Amino acid sequence: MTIELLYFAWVRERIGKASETVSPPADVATVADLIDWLARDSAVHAAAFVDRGRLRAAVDQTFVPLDAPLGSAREVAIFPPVTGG
Amino acid sequence: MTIELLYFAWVRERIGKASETVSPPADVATVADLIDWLARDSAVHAAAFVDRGRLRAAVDQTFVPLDAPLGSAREVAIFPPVTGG
Amino acid sequence: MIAVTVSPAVIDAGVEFAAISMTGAGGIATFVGLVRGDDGVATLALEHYPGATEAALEALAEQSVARWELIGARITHRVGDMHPGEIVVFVGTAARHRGAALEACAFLIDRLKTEAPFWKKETRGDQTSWVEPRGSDDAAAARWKA
Amino acid sequence: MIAVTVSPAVIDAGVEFAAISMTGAGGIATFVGLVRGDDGVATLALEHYPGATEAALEALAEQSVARWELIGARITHRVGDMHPGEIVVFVGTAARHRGAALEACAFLIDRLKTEAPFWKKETRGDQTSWVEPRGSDDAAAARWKA
Repeated sequence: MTIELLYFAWVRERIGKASETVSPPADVATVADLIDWLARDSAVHAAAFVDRGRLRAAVDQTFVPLDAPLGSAREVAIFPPVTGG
Repeated sequence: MTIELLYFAWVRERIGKASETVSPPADVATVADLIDWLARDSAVHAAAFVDRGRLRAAVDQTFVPLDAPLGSAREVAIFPPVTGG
Repeated sequence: MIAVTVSPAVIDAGVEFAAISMTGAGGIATFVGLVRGDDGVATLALEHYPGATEAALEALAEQSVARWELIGARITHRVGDMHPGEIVVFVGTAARHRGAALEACAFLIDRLKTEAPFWKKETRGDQTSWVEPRGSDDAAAARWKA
Repeated sequence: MIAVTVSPAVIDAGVEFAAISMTGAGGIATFVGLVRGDDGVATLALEHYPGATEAALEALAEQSVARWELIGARITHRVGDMHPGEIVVFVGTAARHRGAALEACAFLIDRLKTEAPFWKKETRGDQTSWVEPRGSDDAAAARWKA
């Protein structure tokens, strides 16, 4: 499975890039699994994701809770709570 | 007592003038008394005031119910319910 | 900043908006009532009670500023003859936060409809009639009783 | 008529108002959020999620049109760097009756604040910080649950 990851706001700044393409193993089933997997091998990701309660996500541009299944997601975005308007 | 009467909207149209100056007798104590007194001697006023429930009034530019006292009013306005905005 | 104007001059929404937004506030809410183009009215004539109208609008504006801690309130109401698509009334409120601006704007237009001495006469073809008050306006105004 | 725009272009309230008022509706409600001039922010930077933002705003506009039988809904949101007094967002609603326009306008700005993927970063002097979400925004959005 190949996923295009997008980061926004301070998540983007802490990770140091706006996007990256990853291929997680099959046991990465939810957004939360994906975050754990990214944090496992990268101190930068681990630091950006340290406070899970402040993270929000979208799968293929639909907002989802972190325990949502990835399914056959092509695009996953991880970002802080929104503050527009 | 001399009172400047002002009429607006269809009250003005039915009476045929926008204002008139009247000197009612001392027993004309309220706005309703004033309306009754005006209607007593004038068929035109009687016709304009026939449906009291559709009349509103202001005494010296303050909106009042028809049973409000005239006191030492200098200006009394009689008009339909407002429909602005 | 309270600004109340009652005049036969054409109302320019851009000019009105610029005036209320000059307050440095974070949120501006406006309501604009126009002569509707969809119900056959060719001319709308607005009559008012000079002096009493301005006093009523200023009293409403002052109430709104006090109740919602507004930075500004602006009411501009046209009188005389007007035509479809033209602005009858502009209400603008400026506040630090959007909830205050939006609520105060709704308050002002609701109360203006029942408390300010304006009367509307519509001409459709060769028929002319005074607009009847609506019970829904009284209900809308009543919900703001403090 | 639904119109949603997300762009770095400066927002002109007069142009926006003219667009939403061209619907022939009797009532136009608008809310405009500006960069506040009173709390020391020199630059406000708006980041967004291209594609998802427009979809979220269009979904909100469609909900508002269906729920309040609007004649038109217009949302114009700026992104990129902006300065005090400049417009961040314009929301305009057009309806036959004022209550619908006013409520729908409040709905759109409340929900936009919590559902559209925008993020604000403020620069004050040489300090830059991301704006934290406010609980009051969640509460404002929640009151519109059907």
